[in-house]
Amino acid sequence: MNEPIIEIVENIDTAKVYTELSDSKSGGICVFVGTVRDFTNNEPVISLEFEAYKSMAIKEMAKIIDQAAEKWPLNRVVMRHAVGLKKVKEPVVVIGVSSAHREACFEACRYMIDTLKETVPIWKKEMFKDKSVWVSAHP
Amino acid sequence: MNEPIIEIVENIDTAKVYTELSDSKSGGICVFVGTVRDFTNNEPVISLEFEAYKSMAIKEMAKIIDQAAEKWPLNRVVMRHAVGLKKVKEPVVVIGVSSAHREACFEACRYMIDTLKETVPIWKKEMFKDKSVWVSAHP
Amino acid sequence: MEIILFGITKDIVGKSSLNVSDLNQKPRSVGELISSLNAAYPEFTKLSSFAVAVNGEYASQEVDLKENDEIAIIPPVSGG
Amino acid sequence: MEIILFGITKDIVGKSSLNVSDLNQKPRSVGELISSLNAAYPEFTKLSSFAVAVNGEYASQEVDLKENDEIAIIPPVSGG
Repeated sequence: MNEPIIEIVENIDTAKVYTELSDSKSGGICVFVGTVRDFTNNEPVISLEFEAYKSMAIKEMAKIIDQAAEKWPLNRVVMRHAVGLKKVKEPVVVIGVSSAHREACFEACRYMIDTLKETVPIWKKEMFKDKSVWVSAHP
Repeated sequence: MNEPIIEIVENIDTAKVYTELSDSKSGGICVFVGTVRDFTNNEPVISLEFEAYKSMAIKEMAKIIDQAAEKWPLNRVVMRHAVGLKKVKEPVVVIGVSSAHREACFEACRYMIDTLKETVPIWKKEMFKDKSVWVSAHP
Repeated sequence: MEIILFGITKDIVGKSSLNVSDLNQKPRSVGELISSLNAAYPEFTKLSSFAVAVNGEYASQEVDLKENDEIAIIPPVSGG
Repeated sequence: MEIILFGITKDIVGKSSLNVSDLNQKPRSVGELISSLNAAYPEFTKLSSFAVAVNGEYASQEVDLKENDEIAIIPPVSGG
């Protein structure tokens, strides 16, 4: 596998991810983009605010990529998370994988976003019209 | 679901697919891009040539999207296949899906590329250094 | 009655369409068309499989062929 | 010994880091730190859970705390 691209950034440019994943040994590229949607639990969401423990988040993201690379033969990986205030439709996370065959890139991409949501120290606050809530903080 | 984008084109622009899939009701976007890789069965591939029965291919692509939309709640779908000569690393197919939650977009995207490869009348010829072969034509 | 050819079937026949008058007798059904093609072009029998589309839809062997149908031979697909 | 706070724990404490001198007694381990935080800030006990990271790695309760460790409180993560 090539050196993965792991970043925490203010703004995600979804257009450039294919250039980053493009690879002569790869027949398949799978990309997941998480975006801000306008409703949560039937309440209109105005925006999301993301906060990261940046140094540790980068380490945890690297671990997830290492785990995925042990499970599947991968060629290139991009894992990029946004921080700060994000409006509806804006991208908040991009995970992209290229591999020789499509099975590996689909499965690795799914594994990486699922695991990122469980282990990477990044927090999301949902901003509603008249309140804001840290997601999953309370039972 | 919004009206899907279904196209057979000479050249695929991967950068624009997110704009096409972006949606205020969607929290997840999954995109698969099939690309030309440089080896098949241990032989170096120079390029691939794609031929389509265009009118029927568009109809079959629409059927696949309808089937996926029955199985999963989808917001937007793009299904775009290239024809003509494609060099190593060039995109040959893009399938993108947006949905409220990530499960649906991953599963629908995978279903659509798997089914496209089985039913859509498009043919691929592999160009090697000194011969060319229509893929899957012979047992 | 024109028959559109794609992929390897175009290579076998050497052109991108075939007129039924090129075949021994005019096929009345998809099944008869398949038999006529196999007889006229033995290379067709060596393919993994091939399907016939009538008016842009996969057609089973029982389907009757009518004068203005758009008929196409669909060798094993390999898009994506 | 500074403790970095994130997300809801920052809101509970009202600042983005905490000095151990703000706590009743200096915690010698992750487990003692968790007890001290729960005692000093009862709102911590109402969280779904919270973890402690020492030098950027999740740390179990037995882990000892040393003077120059980078200690952070990790409330339930919710990225992606």
